[in-house]
Amino acid sequence: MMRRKLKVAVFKFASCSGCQLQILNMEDELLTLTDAVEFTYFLEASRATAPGPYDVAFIEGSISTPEQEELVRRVREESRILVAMGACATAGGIQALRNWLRLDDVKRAVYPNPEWVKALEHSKPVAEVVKVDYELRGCPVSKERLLSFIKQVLVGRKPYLRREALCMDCRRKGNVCVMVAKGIPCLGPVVQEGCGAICPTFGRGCYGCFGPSIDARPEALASRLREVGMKDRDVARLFKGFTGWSEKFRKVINELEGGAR
Amino acid sequence: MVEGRLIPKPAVIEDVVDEAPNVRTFYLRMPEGYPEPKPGQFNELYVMGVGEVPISVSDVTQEGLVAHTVRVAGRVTEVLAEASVGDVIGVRGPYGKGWPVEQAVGKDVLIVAGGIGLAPLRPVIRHIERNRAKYGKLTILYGARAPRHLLYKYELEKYASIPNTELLLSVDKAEGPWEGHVGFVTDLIPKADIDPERTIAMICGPEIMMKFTIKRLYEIGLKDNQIYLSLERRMRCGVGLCGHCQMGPYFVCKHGPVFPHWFIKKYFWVEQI
Amino acid sequence: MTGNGRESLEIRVSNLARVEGEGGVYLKVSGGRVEYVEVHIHEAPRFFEAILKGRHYLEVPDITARICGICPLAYVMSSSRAMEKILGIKPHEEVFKLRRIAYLGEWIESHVLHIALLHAPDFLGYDSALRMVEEHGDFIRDSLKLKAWGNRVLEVVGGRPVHPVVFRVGGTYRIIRRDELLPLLKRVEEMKRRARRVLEFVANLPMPEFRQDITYVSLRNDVRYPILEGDVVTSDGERFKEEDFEKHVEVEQAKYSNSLRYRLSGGRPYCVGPLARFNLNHDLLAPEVKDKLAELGIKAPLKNAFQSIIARAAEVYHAVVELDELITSYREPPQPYVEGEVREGEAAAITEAPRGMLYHRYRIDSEGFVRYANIVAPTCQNYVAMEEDIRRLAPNLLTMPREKAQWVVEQAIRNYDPCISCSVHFIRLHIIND
Amino acid sequence: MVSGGIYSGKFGELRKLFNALRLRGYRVIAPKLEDGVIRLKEVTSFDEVPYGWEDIQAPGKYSVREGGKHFRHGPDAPKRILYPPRLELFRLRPDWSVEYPKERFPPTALFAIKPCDLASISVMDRVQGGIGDPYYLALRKKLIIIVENCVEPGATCFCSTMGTGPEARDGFDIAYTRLDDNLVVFRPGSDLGVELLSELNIEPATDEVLRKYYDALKNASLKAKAPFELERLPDELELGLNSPVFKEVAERCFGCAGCNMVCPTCFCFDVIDEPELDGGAVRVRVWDGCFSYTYAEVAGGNFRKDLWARYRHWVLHKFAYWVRQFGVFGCVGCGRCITWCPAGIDLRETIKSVVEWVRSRGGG
Ligand SMILES: Cc1cc2nc3c(=O)[nH]c(=O)nc-3n(C[C@H](O)[C@H](O)[C@H](O)COP(=O)(O)OP(=O)(O)OC[C@H]3O[C@@H](n4cnc5c(N)ncnc54)[C@H](O)[C@@H]3O)c2cc1C
Ligand code: SF4
Ligand code: SF4
Ligand code: SF4
Repeated sequence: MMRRKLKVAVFKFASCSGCQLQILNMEDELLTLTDAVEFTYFLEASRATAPGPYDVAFIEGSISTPEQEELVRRVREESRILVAMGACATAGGIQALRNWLRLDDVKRAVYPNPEWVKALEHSKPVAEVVKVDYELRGCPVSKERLLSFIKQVLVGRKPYLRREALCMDCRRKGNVCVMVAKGIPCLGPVVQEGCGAICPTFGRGCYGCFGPSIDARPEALASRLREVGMKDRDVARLFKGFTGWSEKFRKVINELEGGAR
Repeated sequence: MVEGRLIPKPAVIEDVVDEAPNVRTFYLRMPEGYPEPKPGQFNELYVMGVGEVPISVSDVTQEGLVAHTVRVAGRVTEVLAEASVGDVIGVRGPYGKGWPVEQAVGKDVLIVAGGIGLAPLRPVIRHIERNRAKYGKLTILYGARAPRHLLYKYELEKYASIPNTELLLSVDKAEGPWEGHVGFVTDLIPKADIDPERTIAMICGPEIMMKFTIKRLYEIGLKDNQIYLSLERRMRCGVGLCGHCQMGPYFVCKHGPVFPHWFIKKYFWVEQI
Repeated sequence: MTGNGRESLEIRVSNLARVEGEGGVYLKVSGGRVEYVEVHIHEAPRFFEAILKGRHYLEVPDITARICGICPLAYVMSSSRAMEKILGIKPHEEVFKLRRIAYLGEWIESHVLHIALLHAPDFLGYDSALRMVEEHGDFIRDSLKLKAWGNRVLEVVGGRPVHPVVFRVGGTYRIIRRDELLPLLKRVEEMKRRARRVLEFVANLPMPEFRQDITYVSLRNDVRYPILEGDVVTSDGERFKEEDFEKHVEVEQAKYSNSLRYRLSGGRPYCVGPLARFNLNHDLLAPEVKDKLAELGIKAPLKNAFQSIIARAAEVYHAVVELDELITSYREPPQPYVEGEVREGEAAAITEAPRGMLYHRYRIDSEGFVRYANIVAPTCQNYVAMEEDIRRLAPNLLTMPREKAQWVVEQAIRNYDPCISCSVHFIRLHIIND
Repeated sequence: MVSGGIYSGKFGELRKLFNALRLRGYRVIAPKLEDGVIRLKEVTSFDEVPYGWEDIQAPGKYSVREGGKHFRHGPDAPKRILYPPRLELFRLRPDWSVEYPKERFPPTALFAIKPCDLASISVMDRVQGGIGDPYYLALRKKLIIIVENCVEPGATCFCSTMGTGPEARDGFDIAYTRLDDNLVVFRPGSDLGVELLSELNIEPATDEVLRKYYDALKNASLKAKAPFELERLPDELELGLNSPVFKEVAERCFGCAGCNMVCPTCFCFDVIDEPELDGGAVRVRVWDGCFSYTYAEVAGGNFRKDLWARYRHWVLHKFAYWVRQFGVFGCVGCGRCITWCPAGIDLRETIKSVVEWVRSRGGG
């Protein structure tokens, strides 16, 4: 089934590089993988770069400057399959929290010469700028999912990864529900599976790095959390994390914060 | 054995026929020990590493090749549709309860099919053709989106020449020359010459189309126990294990996919059952 | 314009490869004189400063971790330690051990990534490590195994190698069981062997002749190789408390860069990271590491920036040896974490990220929300040093073909394993306004 | 000599029984306190079984305290052992030959499980057993079951309504009941049970003990009731298919499928086909649940795209369809889906409300 080598490119936008690192973290598979995959553009790994077109372009990072907007459009044109990789690319990332603030204030708070700094009004998920074919969620993406994704592309199928609530995976794994047993607020019921439910495994609630699950109902979770005694502002902060700018979470946050933006 | 039942066995594609846009028929040389499927049964077809989909048997040839007419609908069917002669795919089956061809002996048979829904009914037409004396009148009402979406165009008209057979076609939208009906396939029901007393109706198509058909059939006097339909549900195993295909208490894969209407009526009409 | 003659040279690399993040380098020499050296950092700003404001102190480690995916734990640890100082709490000794275990895991993962995948190809003239497999398969395999093991340490202790989830202010979210850690030891001897081989390999790489004249700065605590605690020491003989760090550095901003740059007081360029740590703490390395270095004829201090790869490999070997000890002696603490009384306050902390000292300072209010934050990443501190090195290299560059000169310039930057993602997220020394 | 009948002995006999199982080479799976929760885990010493601890359960809440007399089941059900959440079924080589994963089916003893969990095994026997799941059957064949009857059911238990407890009826090897700190009643339920009990220092129960025993169980039975009755429940629920109750409850539901996962009888699975780099493939079976969005999704749409429809399907499946499919209820009244629902939804209340709705409309 494996045909010619897949031309893969990895592009970085506003991000921490953690998602691309997950590619290099596939130590056990990296050498076999390169039999089937050619990284034609992957600056973190190689000096050698080849121009497009690419079979698959992985986009890491959110789009937050005018140059980035331009570049991602170009990448889109040159790529057969464009994958938004990680929370930044799929939901704007942690840096999207600035989207609730005024850009001018933000710049001034950070830079002595704010006028030197070019930035878009919002830190945007890739899909707000160009068409995205697939999303690989997570902060960072899971390397198992990344590998599975690549393998699926290699056999020529449209990749499929479950997008159900984290709770399913959490409980399959045999974790004890931290909400029920410890009263710890957890976003698991509304967050997409994929990380292996590691936060509950390590005794804490999910903080949402995989973003809303398919058909997530964050409003129901928010009202339950309030019912058990959490303050609105704390519930809002729980959602306002690595995927806070995703449409579904944004809505809940705005409701809780009383319609600010 | 559950694994045993879930293991696809290799089958060789011996012929591929392009039927319509995004629809192809694959004629398979089945693995040894594969039982002869009955009209209305389906197989699970598997593409290595890609996945598995339930597909009805759309013909069994004189040479024993088993045909499956596949419409591209998603992940698996998309890759499957690319397969060509000589390729090996996996099969398991045949599964499910088929059309009531035995109960219909001595009766008129009305076939109402929409789109890809003709595929599972084609074996019924074949069966009646081969056992013509055993059945009364055969009425085939078939509708598709447009003329080019009609399946089996190379033999469709020949159905009309099966003795004592009426064939009426309809399309949602005529493109180019078209002499048949334009509209819903259900519009054909009053046009056909159907004897409600002695007819067994077999329906396959989108659920909404089947519901309209049943209403129309009531209007011309058919009763629930004369109506059969083939249902579609998500299936992950095909053999009543995985739970996905339940409709009410029934597993569509093993209690169906063909059901008498009286049997499932209680659930079939409930919203999002 | 572009010449490879003896008098002038211009190099423009707008996208540096094999560094973490986005940066470029521009050099112009004319008439034998260096006109400018500019290391550009055009990584898009992410405004962490603005984001942190108003967040609860417990959320800070997770948020700042996202500044860098290569060394997230460093951020977790520096911020946690600063918060603990504010709250006046001290995590249990075994928690300290766990932190060290994880941190060493990160060192291994990050160092080996740099050694094998980013840096070594330079010395041997490869575009990427993936192309080295044919001729140097053993080295690549040793490295990948080490890296995988370092990641495994992080997975076991923290759930995943990038952005581990278990550490919090005051300790860990749950007790890490001894029986979870012990299986790591199954491969520890193998890892020591591989680490030795990697060290040997890099010690034998062809090294460009080069001598820095620069101040080295790192933590030092006189007990163990510095990671999580100590005073700041410099090769110029200074020693001061982490709290006083800002008093000893000067900060500047260049127009061409999104990153701030630091000098030691008096305008001295300085260098942090493996080379600095090695030069200032080599006496604290594990005995078998010292033996191996002696055998290889490597003596501290190392003043050739290109030799940073050796310091890195020595630290990897040390990390494996120390992990063996730490895991063997680990006992489960009675509580996973200690919780302090939330109170208003301000404090600073430094830990040794793989790339060098990472400084965090915070002020929180009486409810535990952040009012002020300042972070100084290692790469900002090495920034001036990088340009300095290139300046010093310029005469040699003029004797090389342009291609080669460009490569050496890039390599001079890669010597620092610059983490550009980190560097751009500095935080200005001023109060975030309400 | 022990034969059928009811025996009594001291608490210490339980330890002997436990040790006897270990000596015979069984892997003993028993309740075990871990991080504040009673799990079902392999246990190597009798002292790990949390006698002297009690769990406190309520919709969406769970905790334990020391000093209580009786523990109930925690989140883990026998399903986890007999029907694992993730199972690699086989690998296909590129030439279509089949490779099975190496599996071990150690002889296993379930010790001190609760009557509802025993009942869940008999439900699974009809479902997985009936289907012939070989993994299930291989473990099941060698399974020994020691049940602890419930003298103090928890606040989310409703086994007596479901007819599955608080006393185990059949299907066990030994059932025991702790009447007080040092008085335990034993009942063998199989030849093996008789054999194991013969090794203990126990005596036929006196009339006084028997009275105490029956009283205790009767008392317990009164506590473990749900606010509905089974008699016409399947029909009533089917009449309630259009009840607004499902929509109301679903407003609070997250659709996380946690209930599916903790339920000891939920059996749905998803099949994951993964390609391998060498051209072969692997097939994995993982627990799925009817609350998940994709559960009824097909290429052309979703048969239960709204959460209320999924919620309704689950309730109906447990309490109506299951009876028609397998001749038993799909619920054993363990209350796990109530305790372990992060939204704190109480299944019993839902059923009660649907039945009331049906009756108020003259149905049923
Ligand atoms: C009894 C039966 C007979 C069928 N006969 C035919 C036929 O003769 N010709 C034909 O073209 N199609 C037929 N279908 C529909 C066909 O199975 C789906 O189009 C196909 O499964 C879509 O799979 P996919 O992977 O391409 O799409 P995706 O939407 O990507 O589906 C992914 C998975 O979802 C499940 N799934 C999705 N849609 C369906 C569906 N409609 N039914 C069951 N499972 C689904 C499958 O398990 C599939 O592997 C039949 C379905 C059933 C239930
Ligand atoms: S811990 Fe969180 S993810 Fe896990 S079951 Fe509970 S709510 Fe769901
Ligand atoms: S549990 Fe949630 S926050 Fe934690 S790693 Fe998984 S998706 Fe991210
Ligand atoms: S439906 Fe709920 S109460 Fe019934 S068996 Fe399942 S988990 Fe237990």
